[in-house]
This record gives sequence, C-alpha cells and structure tokens, in this order.
Amino acid sequence: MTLLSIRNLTVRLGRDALAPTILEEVSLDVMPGETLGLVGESGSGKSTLGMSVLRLTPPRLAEGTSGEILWDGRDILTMRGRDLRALRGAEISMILQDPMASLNPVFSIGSQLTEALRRAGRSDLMQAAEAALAEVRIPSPAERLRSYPHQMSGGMRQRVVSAIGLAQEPRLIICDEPTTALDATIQYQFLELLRALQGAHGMAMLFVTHDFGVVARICDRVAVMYAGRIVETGPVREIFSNPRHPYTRALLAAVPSTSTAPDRLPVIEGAPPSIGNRPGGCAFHPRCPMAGPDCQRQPPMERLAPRHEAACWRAREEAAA
Amino acid sequence: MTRLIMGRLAEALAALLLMSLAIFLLSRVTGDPVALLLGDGATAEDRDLLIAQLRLDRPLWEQYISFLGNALTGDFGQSVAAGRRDALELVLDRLPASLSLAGVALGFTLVTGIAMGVLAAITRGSAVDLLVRIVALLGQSVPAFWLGIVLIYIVAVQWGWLPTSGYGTTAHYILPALTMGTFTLAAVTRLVRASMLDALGSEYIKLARIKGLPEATVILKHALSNSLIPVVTFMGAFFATMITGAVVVETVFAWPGIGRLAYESIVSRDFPVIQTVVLVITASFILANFCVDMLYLAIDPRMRDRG
Amino acid sequence: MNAILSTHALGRTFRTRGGPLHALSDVSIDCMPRHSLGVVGESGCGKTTLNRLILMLDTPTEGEVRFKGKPLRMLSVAERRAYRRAVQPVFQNPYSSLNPRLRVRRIIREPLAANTDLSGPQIDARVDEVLEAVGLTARDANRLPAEFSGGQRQRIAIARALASKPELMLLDEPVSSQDISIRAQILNVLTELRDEYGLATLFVSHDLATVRFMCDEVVVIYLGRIVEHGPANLICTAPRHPYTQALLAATLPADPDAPAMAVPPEGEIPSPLAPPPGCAYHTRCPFAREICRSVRPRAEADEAGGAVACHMVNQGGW
Amino acid sequence: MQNVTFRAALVLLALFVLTAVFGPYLVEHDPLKGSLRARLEPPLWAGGTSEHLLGTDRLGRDMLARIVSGARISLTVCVVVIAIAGSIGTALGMLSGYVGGWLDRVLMRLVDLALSLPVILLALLVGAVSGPSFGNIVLVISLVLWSQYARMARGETLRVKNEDYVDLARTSGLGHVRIIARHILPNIAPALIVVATLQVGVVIVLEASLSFLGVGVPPPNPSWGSMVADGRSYVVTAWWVSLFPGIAILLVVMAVNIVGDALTDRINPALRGRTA
Amino acid sequence: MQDHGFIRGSLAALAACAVALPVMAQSEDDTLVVALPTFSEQTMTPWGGSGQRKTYLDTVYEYLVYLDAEGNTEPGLAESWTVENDGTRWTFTLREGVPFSDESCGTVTAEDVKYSIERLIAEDSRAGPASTMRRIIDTVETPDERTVVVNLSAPDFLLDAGYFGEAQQLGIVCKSYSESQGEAVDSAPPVGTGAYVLESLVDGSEINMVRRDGDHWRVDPQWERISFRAVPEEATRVAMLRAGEADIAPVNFDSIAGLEEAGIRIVSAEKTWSPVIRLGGVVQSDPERFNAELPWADKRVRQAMNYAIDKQTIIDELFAGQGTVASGDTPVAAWDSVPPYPYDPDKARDLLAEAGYADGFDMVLKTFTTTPGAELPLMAEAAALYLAEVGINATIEPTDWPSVRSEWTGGGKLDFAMTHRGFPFPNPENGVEAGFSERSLFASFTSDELEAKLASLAAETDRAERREKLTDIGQYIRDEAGAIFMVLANEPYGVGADVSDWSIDTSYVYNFDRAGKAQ
Repeated sequence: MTLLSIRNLTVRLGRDALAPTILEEVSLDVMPGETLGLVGESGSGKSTLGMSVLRLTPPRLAEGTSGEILWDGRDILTMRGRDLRALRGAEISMILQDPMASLNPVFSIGSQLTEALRRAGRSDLMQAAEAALAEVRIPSPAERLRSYPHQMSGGMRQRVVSAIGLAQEPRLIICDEPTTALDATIQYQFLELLRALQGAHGMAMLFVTHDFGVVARICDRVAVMYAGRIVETGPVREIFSNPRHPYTRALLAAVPSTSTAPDRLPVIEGAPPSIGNRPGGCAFHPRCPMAGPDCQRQPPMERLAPRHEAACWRAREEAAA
Repeated sequence: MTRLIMGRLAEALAALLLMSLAIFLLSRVTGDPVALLLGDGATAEDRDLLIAQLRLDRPLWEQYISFLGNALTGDFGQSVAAGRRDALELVLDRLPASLSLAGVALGFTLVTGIAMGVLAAITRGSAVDLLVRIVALLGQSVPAFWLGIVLIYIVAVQWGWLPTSGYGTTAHYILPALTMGTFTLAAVTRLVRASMLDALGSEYIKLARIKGLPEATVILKHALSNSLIPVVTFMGAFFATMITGAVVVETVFAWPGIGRLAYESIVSRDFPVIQTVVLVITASFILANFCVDMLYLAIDPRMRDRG
Repeated sequence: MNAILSTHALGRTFRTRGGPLHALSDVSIDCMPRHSLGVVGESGCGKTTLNRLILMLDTPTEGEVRFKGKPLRMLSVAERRAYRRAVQPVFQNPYSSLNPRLRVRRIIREPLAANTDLSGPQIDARVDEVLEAVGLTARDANRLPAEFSGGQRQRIAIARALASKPELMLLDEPVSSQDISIRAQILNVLTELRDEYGLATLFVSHDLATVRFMCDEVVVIYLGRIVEHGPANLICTAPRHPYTQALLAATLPADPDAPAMAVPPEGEIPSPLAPPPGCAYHTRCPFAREICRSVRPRAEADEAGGAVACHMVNQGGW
Repeated sequence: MQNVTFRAALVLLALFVLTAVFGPYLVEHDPLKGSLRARLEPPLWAGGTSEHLLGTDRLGRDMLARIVSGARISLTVCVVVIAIAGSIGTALGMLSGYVGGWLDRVLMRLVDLALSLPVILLALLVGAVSGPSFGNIVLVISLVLWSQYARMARGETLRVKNEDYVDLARTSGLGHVRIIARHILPNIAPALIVVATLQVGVVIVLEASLSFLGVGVPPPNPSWGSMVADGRSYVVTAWWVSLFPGIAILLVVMAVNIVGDALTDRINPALRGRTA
Repeated sequence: MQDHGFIRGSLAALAACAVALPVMAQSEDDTLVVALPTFSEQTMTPWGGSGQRKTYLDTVYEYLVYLDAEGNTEPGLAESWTVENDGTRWTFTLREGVPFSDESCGTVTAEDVKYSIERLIAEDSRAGPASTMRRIIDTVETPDERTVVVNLSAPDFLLDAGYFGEAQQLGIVCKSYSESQGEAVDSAPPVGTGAYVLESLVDGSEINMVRRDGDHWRVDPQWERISFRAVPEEATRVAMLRAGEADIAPVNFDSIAGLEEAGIRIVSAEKTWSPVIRLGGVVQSDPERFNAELPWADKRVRQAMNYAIDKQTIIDELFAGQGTVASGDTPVAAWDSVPPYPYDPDKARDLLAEAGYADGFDMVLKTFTTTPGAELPLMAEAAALYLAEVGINATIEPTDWPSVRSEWTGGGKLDFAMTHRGFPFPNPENGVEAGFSERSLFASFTSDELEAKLASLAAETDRAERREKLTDIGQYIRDEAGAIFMVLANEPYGVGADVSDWSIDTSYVYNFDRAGKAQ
C-alpha cells in the first residue's frame, strides 16, 4: 500500500484560475521505507511540491492549490489546524536546505531538540536529547546540548536538524536539498548518515535535489520534473541507464564527470521557462531536439517499462518500436 | 567581554567631559546672569559687586577648571537663582520624577508598540495591518504639547477621569506618560512589525511549524524572541526621545522633573544648574545605552562570543 | 617560455580576535600561456584568499606573486596597467558581479577606459565584439543587468573580462551557482573563447568534475596548503593523496552503480584558526600514523610532473 | 489595499509641495497682515464669514493664507535640514563604512552621542545665545538628525562594499573616490531617500515643539509648528487656530511615512523599520 | 559644611514628599488650591529672591504697614509711626505680643525688625528693591523692645506705603531662628507671624501651607490649607480651573471669555502693570548712551509712533478690555491727569514727513514673555501691524528677558526698541527713577531738563509740592514721548465657585490668607 499519494496536485500563484501555475497536475506515490528522488532545475517546482505536502507554502500559493495529497486515506489539503499540527513532526517531518538558518539563533540546541522530543511524549528529555545527538554522530553530545547554533559548523547543524526531524519517529521525511549548502566531503558523510538512519528507523524519504550524483547515491526511485510537471519516473538504475524522456537524457549528458573529459559538453539550448511564460503542450518542446508538431499537445504519462513512466510522444514511439 | 565594558566606560567618560565643556561654554556665552539678578533700579556699582561675588570676573578657562575640580567632589556649585541651593541637590530632588515618568512612558511605548507591531505583522497586508500602522503614525505626527493639552481638556476636564496635571499618585502618571510615549510608539511599532516579518519568513520558523508546534508558540516564542533584538538596540535612542519630550511634557503637565528644571534654568541663565542638569541627563543617557548594551549581550548569544 | 603568472611560497595570515588565521601557506603555482590550471578545495581552504592576492585586492604576508617573473609590488605604473589588462577575473555570483545601476555598455567599458588608451568609438566597437563573442547581441549593451537571467549575466561578466584581450582569465567558481543546462552552456563558451583567443585560465572550484572538463592540470588545496598537484586525468582517475581520493569519491558521479568510497573521511573540516600539527589532514585521514601527526610532509615531485605531500605516498605506501 | 493608500499618500505629498511652492500666489490675504477687529473669527461653517474660510488667528490674520505660507516655511525647514543632515550624515557614514577600522568606531560613537543629544535643550541654549532664528533651528535639528543618515549610509556602504562589482572595479585599478562615486553612492542612495522621506515628519513635529518653547521659527512668519504652538491656549475657545495646522502636519507626516514605507519595501525589504 | 547641607536638604525634601503624598490625595474642599505660573526661586526668606514669591510667602511673613483698598496705609506689625527731619527719620512703634509660628522665637521685637531690614538690604540679598533701599537707608536703631528708628540718607516721604509696606519685600523674620539656620535658611521652613505655616513642599511642584492654631491678630483664615502649585503652562491652569482642581489661578486675557462661559468668575487686579515699548538709545543726557542717528532721536518721530498705534483696539482685543490707554510707563496715581496720545495715523504720517521720514524707516522690536507679560509678544506684533500702516517696518525679534537686559544695561548706544512690562513700584518716585534717571542702568529716555526736574523732586520736602512736581514730570515725559506708552493693564485671575470673596487691589498684594470659603 502507498504511504503518501499525491493526485493531480496543481499550485497557482493565487486563487484566480488564470493565474500562472507552479505545479501542473502532479501525481506521485511514495511507498513506506522508500527513498523517492525529486530532481529538476530551478523553476521546475520541485521545492514547492515538497513544501505543499506539509502545507508550508506561502499564503498566496496555498490559496491556489488544488488536487489531493492522501496520507492514510486522509487528504492533507483539507485538514484543519489541529489535525495538520498532529501530522507535522509526528507523521511527516522535513530537513530544510540552509543549515545556517534552520535553527533559531537565540535558543540552545538542547532546548530546540527537547521541544520536538516533548511533543513525542518523551519524559526523560535530557537523556533522549543526548541520545538523539549521539545517533547523528555529534561528538560530546552532552556539552553540545548547551551550545548555540552559531557555535557549530554547517555539517553539524544539518545533523542537529535531522535529529530534530527524527525526534517524533515520523514515517516520512521530506529533504529539501539538504546538502546543497555543504562541501562535497561533508555532503558525502551526511548522505551516509541519512542512509544509516533510514536503515535504523525505516522511514520513507522524499529527496528534493538538482544533483544527479546525490540521486544516484541515495534514491531508490526518481521523478524528473520540468516546468511544473513530472516528465519521467522510474527506478534509479532504469532512469540512469535507459532514460526515456529527451530532457532526462539531455540532463544526464550535460553533467561533467571526473572519468571522461569531452571537448564539448552536449548542451540543451535556451533556458528553463520562468513561471510566467510556459509554452503550451509539452513545455520542453522549444528546446527538444526531437520535437514534432504533435508536441503542441500535452503528452500523457505512459507506462513504458515496469514502474517506469514518461510523458513524451517520441518516447512512446520508441517503446512501441 | 570585560574589554568591551571597559571600552564603553572610557567612551562614556569622554562623552561626559566633551558635553560638560560644550555646555559650560554655551551657557557662559548667553549673556551673564548678573544682569538678571540685578534689582530693577540697580546701578553700575551693584553690578560689579555681584560679579565679584559670583567669581565671574576670572578668565573662562579658570572658571571651567574650578568647576571641573569641584564637580569631581560632588560639588556642582550653587544655584545662582534658587537661593544658593546646592545645584546637584536641586537636580537630584527632581530626578526621580523624571526617571519614573520616562520609565512609565517607555514601558507603555514598548508594551503597546510590541503588541501593535506583532499584530500588524501577523495580519500583514490586511485592514488591521494598515489600521495599526496609521494609529502608530498618528502618534508620530502630533506634537506632544498639543496632544497633552487636548488630552487634559478631554480626559481631565470634560470626563474628569484623571487629574489635569501635577505629581503624586499613580493617576497623575497616566496622561503625561501617554503623551510622552506616543511619539516613539510609531518607531517601535514599525521596528517590531519589520523584524517580525523577517522572523516569520525565516527558515527556523518553518522548522518550528514542521515540529508541529502550536501557532502561538511559533509566533510568541520563536519569532518574537528574535524580533525583540533590534528593539533593544534602539532602546537607547527611544530613551533619548523620551527625555527630549520631557521638557515639553513636564511643562504642560506641571511635572516637577529635570526636563522642566533644565528649561527654567536656561531661561533664567542659572549656569551651575544648567551644567548640572545637562550633565545628569547626558549621564543618564550614557548609563541607559550602557544598560542596553548589557541587555543586548544577555539576550543575543551571538553577541556574547564576539564581546 | 616563462609563466604569465606565478606564485612563490605564497602565504597569508590574518590577525583575528581568536588568534592568527593561516588562510594560505607555501602555495607555489605557475600559469603557463594557453594552459589551463585548476585549483580545487573545499570552503575554508584559501581559494578566495589566493584570488584576492593575485588580483592585488590583498597583500601576502609570506612569499609573492610574480607577473612574467616580476614581483607585483615592484611593478611600475605602466607595468601595473599591463598586468590589469593581462589578468581578468570572473566571479561566482552573477547577481553581484554587475552594478545594478549601470548599463551593460558602461560595465564592459570600465576596464578598457581605465587600462587602455583606446578612443571612445574603439571601445564601443570592442564592447559589441565581446558581447557577440559570448552569445549576446550589441543591442543588449543598452539594457540594465536587471533585465537579464543568471546565465546571461554571467556571460556579460565574461564579456567584461574578455574586453581587454587578457592573456589569463581567472575564473573563480564561474558556474557553481548555475543550473545544469546553463552550466554546460557557459563551460562551452569558456572553452571556445579559450581556444579562439589563446587564453590561459586559472580555474578555481570545489567540483572536481567541472575542473576535469576545463583544466589540463590540477592543484588540490586543503586548509591553505597544496596536498597534491598533477595532470587533470591522473588526479581524477588515480589520485594518490588520501584527501584527493576522498574529494574524488565525494564528487558523486551520476551512476548508481559507482563503487562507494573504500574509507570515507571522518569528522569536521578543522578551523583554520587551529590547523592540526604535522599533516593538516591527519585528523580525518584513515591512514594517519604518528609521523603524520608530528611532521609536515613535503611535496615531492614525481616523474609525471605532479607532486604529493603525504608521508604514506612518499614512503611508497604502508 | 496597499497601493490605494500609497497613491493617496503620493497625491497628498504632491499637494503639500505644490501648496508650498505656488500657494502664496493663489491666496488673496496677506498671511502677515491682519485686522485686530476680525480676531479669532471661526471658520465659515462654524459661524464665520466667507471672507476667511478657515477663520482667523489671534491677530486677525487669515488662517488659510497662513497655512499656505506655513507650508512653504515648514517645507523649507525640512528641505534645508535634510540637505545639511543628509549630506553630513551620508558623507561620514560612507567614510566610516568604506574605511572601517578605528575611524568607523569613532564615528559610530559620535553617532550614539548625537542620538542621545537632548535636541530641545540644545535648541533652547542656542536660541538663548543668539535669539531664535531660522538658521538656529535648522542647525540644531540637523545636529541630531544627521546621525540617522550616518547609521544608514554606513550599513549600506558595508553591504555594497562586499559586492563583487566593487572588487571588479578595484581590480581594474579605479581609485577609491571613483569607486565611491560610481559604485557605492548610486547603490546606497535609495535607502537614504527613504530615511529623508521618513524624517520630514520628525522635523515638522520637532519644529512645533521648539515653537512651543519659544525658540521655533521667529514670528511673524508662520510655520505650521509655531501656528499650533500659538493656538494652544485657545484649544477650547478657538479650536481652529491650532487644529487646522495640526491636521496639516498630520496629513503630511502620514503621507510621508506611507510613501517612505512603500519605498522601503520596493528598494530593499531588509531595510524595513530600520529607519526607526 | 557642604555635605551637611546636602544630606539635610535631601532628607527634608524626601520627608516633604512623603508628607505631601497623603495631603495631595485628600485635596478636597478644605484646601484652597492656587495654581501659579512659577515658584520663581522657591526660597523661603524675604531676601532670597524676587517679589513673585510673595504669592506663598505672604501667608507666613507679615509687614510693618498694610494698605487698604484705596492704597492708604493701615497699621500692621507697626502700631504707629512718625516721620521727621524732612522725611529722613522714621520711627516705628511695634504692636505688642505678636507670636512667631516657632515658640522658641517668642513675639516680634525691635531686634527682629532691625535684623529683617539689615538682611533685606545686605549685599548678598536677592530682593528686588534691595539695591535702591541700600542706597537710601543709612542706619537702623532699636532704642527699646518696641521702637525701631530708621535714618535715611535721602528724604522718602512714602517709606511706610512704599518699601516698608505690604506691597514690597520687607517681611519680618525671627532673628534667632534665622541665625540658627545659617546658610541653609533659604531652604529651611519659613518662620513668620502670618496666619499660616509651611506644612510640606514638593520641589518645583507644590508648596502647602497649613493654618496655625488659635486666632490670628490680623486675619481670620477661612481655609485649613492653602496649596500652591507650579503650573507653567497657561492652558493647563485654565483646565485646572474648569475641572475644579484649582480655585485661583492667573490666566491670559484670551482665556477670560471661555472661563466666564464655564462659570468661572474673573477677579482682576486693577492697573497693576503697564506694557510699554521702550525706545533704546534716547539717554540724551549721557553722551555714551545717546544714539543721535536713530530716527526716534527726533521727538516728532517718537510722537508719530504714539499716534500711529490704535491702543484702544489693542486693549479691547488683546487685553479683553481689561485696561486703559496709558500716558506713562508706570501706573502712578499722580499721572492720571496726563492725557494719552489719541489714535491719529494721518497726524503720525505728517509728523514723520516733517521729521524727514516720509517713506518711513526700518527698526528692530525685541520681544519676550515675563510674569506678568505673557501678552508682550502678541502686543509687539499688533503694534508692528499699525506701525507698518505709516511706513515704519518693525522687524519682530523674539528673545528672552536675560539677554535683552544684559544688552540694555550694558551701557552702550542701543539701536533697538523692546516691549517691557513697566516698573510696578507702589512708590511712584522709584518707578520714575528706574526708567528715566541717568543714574539707573535701566534708563531708556533722559534729558538734561528731565534730570533737573527729578533733582528738584527729590529735594522737595512738602508732600503736596512733590505730587505737583511728579505730575509735571509725567506731563513732560508724555510730551517728549519718552517711550511708546501703550496700556495700563489689569492682572486677571480665574476664581472657582468654592471661593466666596477674594480681591486683589495693588500689584504684589495677593491676600490669599484673606480668601473667603463659599458654604
């Protein structure tokens, strides 16, 4: 059974039906214990999708949100205050992108951690907090409880945020580009930690990123987004070895690698469309080398292989051949 | 940390010295007090007599050195007008009235200002937000004496709820403190609203909501605690506007404070009292700024390491 | 054929409240004409300090920077102007590189008006030429930075650097804040310009993959010191210093089946205020031994022209 | 909601400036001449005559004419104070932000001291020294208000100084003066304009308090502040003498603050409220 | 000595605050509340400051001679007194058994009176008339307990009604108490023979007097307490009257209409001060101070300025009719017969043309406020309006009394005019001397002829003859237009309903201890 099921989620810039859209008819399922990657360039709407699950989008976007986000059969979008608060932290938690800003500068690490633990009904707060910090491999946790965010490095702070996220044993953690602000080696160590924590706690993860290396490292399945739509989803190996959608292929090719040094990187002409002016039909067609007249019409999401779907007329033709 | 404190004390003394010199010269240049003290039918001999008596015939720098010397021993000279009463004693008699009024006014401004600022931030863009800002602006655009007099006529005369003026019971504090505080109210409201908006838009507020904390805790504990920091930094400036307003408010409400004493001593060219009261006012500013710095260190952990 | 630009045992120590901060120490690199050198390191390794010293925005506390063999502080006024023409920087953040209140034409004119004797019309012609070279049009010269996307702004910054026909382009993380598709476009523009104008480049980055694409030779810096130096292909396929290995493995390839790192680095990057004694990497190095904790390893050259500062490597492994 | 009030505020400000510049020519009464017989006449709708729409003051001078010419004087006080305080404050603030080090510390201590200056006492002393005059008021108010510009200019200069385009300019060999003129000043100007707009209100109200203590703009030429001060003992019997200039001050200060806040949001939201 | 004073002073002040608080709280009907513009120096001795302190001091100190409504003398602490030797020897016989408020002082004796006189005219005395009295009083003898003989160095036939009368500052103190206080006597509670004694004092805010026990020989005080409040802002004093928080308070002329509407009655002290515009630099008899180039050095210009101003309208409008057009600068009975200048702008223009100023001239008119004298700046602006009609362009220069006074008494050639509240001396001769005698630093107009007239007045010993000469001087100054004489004004006080009857006859005689209480 699915843990989280997003159906036809559309987010507009305000209540008006003609307002520019950030997300268009996004449907996505997350299985228990699974790590689903959400990858795309800036402006693709991947962060907004992450935020929408916990209804943390700014008021103007919240007004323009339609569709369903089902959790244990209940639609998060129609939940009211108390139920929503019961869901946040206990059922679904989040790790944000900027470790420098995620922690409140005027409260100690201990107080911000025990705040979450208290909600989880833990009585032995100090010990629980110390244990939580130890689990995320922070040296001398007892002292660290008393220190303040500005006295810690980015990597250490992100681990504290993870401890806070896990404090209430949520069944799903949404990670919104948690390692983008970290150095490579620190990112590597953090991803290792996340995998270990997932092994221990068994929670599912929705991992938003723009870095295919991170996706390869940590995700079981991945959904590629472009201009507010999901263009392709599938198991990680399937997507990397046999990408079906032209955009996914072009993206994978454009990433420089340490193993080879071509003279020129294959390039996708033009730039990703900004929210205001998205072309009709398949949003990628102006930049797509294989675009045809039928691309003026929006291609539906088609199953092209076991658990591997893509929304592209050309991809359907290739699959059929 | 102690280096910061010592640094500040040194700067405070320098400021005090600078101010005392400026006031000493300024008050001397404003025409000598002798003319004022001469009886109506006085003649030239009477004038020379008085000058000698007040030791005003010695060169200016000598007078300043002797003034400074005495000041260090607490003797700020005697009031030329008010029957040779000790200037410092005269000022210290009036100080509690001014400090208590300024304190109450600052309290009122901070409490109301913070409440209005938070309210405006939470209801951003709505009619409430606009209303709050307009009410705060009203405070800033009305001269204190006019507001004071209008309040006296409406509240004290027409409704008779409060005494029109005078000093003594707590009822006497309400109108003067209200008048004195309204001007700074706009500044506090605007500042709190701005820093609240910054705080509410921050990542750590998102994280607080992610923890599932009730909205009240998110706003009052997490957001407000951060947005009070800029208010503290401006506290020194608010205290300054308070004392500046005191001269006007104490005159309108017949409040026996040092603001009015300063005004009256300047009008009557009572040098020793002018110097003393201005020095006491400056000293209280510097003390206030010093306390603000210490308060700032207390509530913002980031500052502690930098100190 | 001597180097356009070279640094000799370059070092910079800052006096801070918390004690001396050794941002850079004993760094010697050479930028040969038409050659591209990559400098790789994580944050706090001293890359930015190196750039500022080269661009005369800061003065070294040890060693020196030489322009065609002559120390910068000895340059005459004319030589200094020549240096400002020959070495041109491109910074990381396109939104901060362009003055929002100046039109593109005046932005690009600035280095020309300051360091060349070109007349007005000549300068305008050069502006149009370089705009075309980076894939923009002469019409863009009259617009304000606000009217361009991130990618286009970076192209304008590159055009500005290109305008005085430099010999060496100093690229400080020029693409790390861009999306994948824009990054590819800019990297291609840089390589085309390099070949077309015969430029040397000093490419500073934290990402080994981008450096591999752009550079012939790579220098790896950790906590202000060079730990390994060598041809880009060797560094990226057979790194010898443990830190370079860690850095290479941490540069996650877009391949799910890539082997995980044998022994990942532990702990935090130490603070430059208190660099560990001996080999600075020993606190995180899985192979660290007593000698690493006490003696600072010397960078010994090897046959392929590279060098490694690591006791284990110098002693043929243990 | 926001831009309706913003536009209204802009219209009000324009009205204020137009009245100040052209007003005196449009009004037939001489603001300085009055007839004692027509003293303290109420406005038209409260039993007055059409001769004096807004009634007359305690010397029988036409209120409308005085408010109009008062607008010019109040505006002039504001403009001159903002010019003096603005230029000194900006120069010192930029210098302190750009050079930094001990100069920065000294200047900022000076700013704190200026902020804590009891401006009214100072005005009284200066007023007593050489008699209240236009020059004195402007000088004293500027002496205190320059510190707000200095504080803002310093903060903004620190922000702009760290931008890459300043480093780029320095690598091109531009001198400090050219860098300040071409790169720093244009980019900190908007924030200073906001401080200037917000200070119009402070100046007008401060001038009113000085008039109350007898060291404001010298009679007979009227500033709004002195008109409110003169009318204070008729608050009950001749309410219009101080009410109309009071309302004029109210409207201008409100308009100025609304415009100021709106500009802040448009230029640099981080500045919001910092111009306390 | 210094510390001692400091500690005692602050203790006294604190005690006073504590005491004042409860009193303040129950300030209902049994306290007469008087709101004053200022406590002035707020010192407690007759010689400690100006006459403005008589508002509260006259409820404690008493005088040798009192004045009735018409200004004639009545026995006070002096039962009877005689003047011989051409007005240079006065003998006062004291009333018997008048007790001081402090028992240790016993009753008033000649020694007390002698001590009071000597302290008042001492060099460090701050009393208004101290310097002039010091010049005319030679010696004071006390032949016995109840007799005081005062020898003058110059004749003064009005010593009883003047300097020794209740309108001046010779309050009789207890010698032993005053000497025991030493230097701190100025701030120590006052000990006098009056009906009230100081109960509490809040510095700068309140001075509360409480009625002494037993009957008083002179007055029958109706009120248990009289509470004086320092309320500088006139609008606040008017508000206190309307709110019933103050029973008596001096008010501006413009507030009179509003107060009467609100049922507050106005009691006015008749002709107590005379607002005047003094023209500087016309001290013709002293070459150092005579500025001949000034337009108003010419008599015709001075007269023109007097004709040009419609003084009656100014009185009706700015002084709410509370006053009469003045022909001199001091309210002196002897000058009542001197006719004021009528309002005749045409004549003014003719005179100006005659004097060669057909198209007028510029002048500076300095103005400031005093107590009384809140209306002086207003009067200056009104006068400027009228002067402008005849081409005289008067620039108003607001300043304050201390700086003008130091310029005016500086002794140089003055070139500006100033508004002034006139010299309210009950003894007319002193008033004339201050304004028009060359010897006075404050002289604004003198001439050799006037000096001669003053000398002959001073030498005149016959009372009727002196009055004759005084009127002649008044007429001369009027004809010479020695200043722009404006108004003989009253001093309006608002009086609440709780006060039954209270009158104020001459300047500086406040009778608060005689105020009646309505049932």
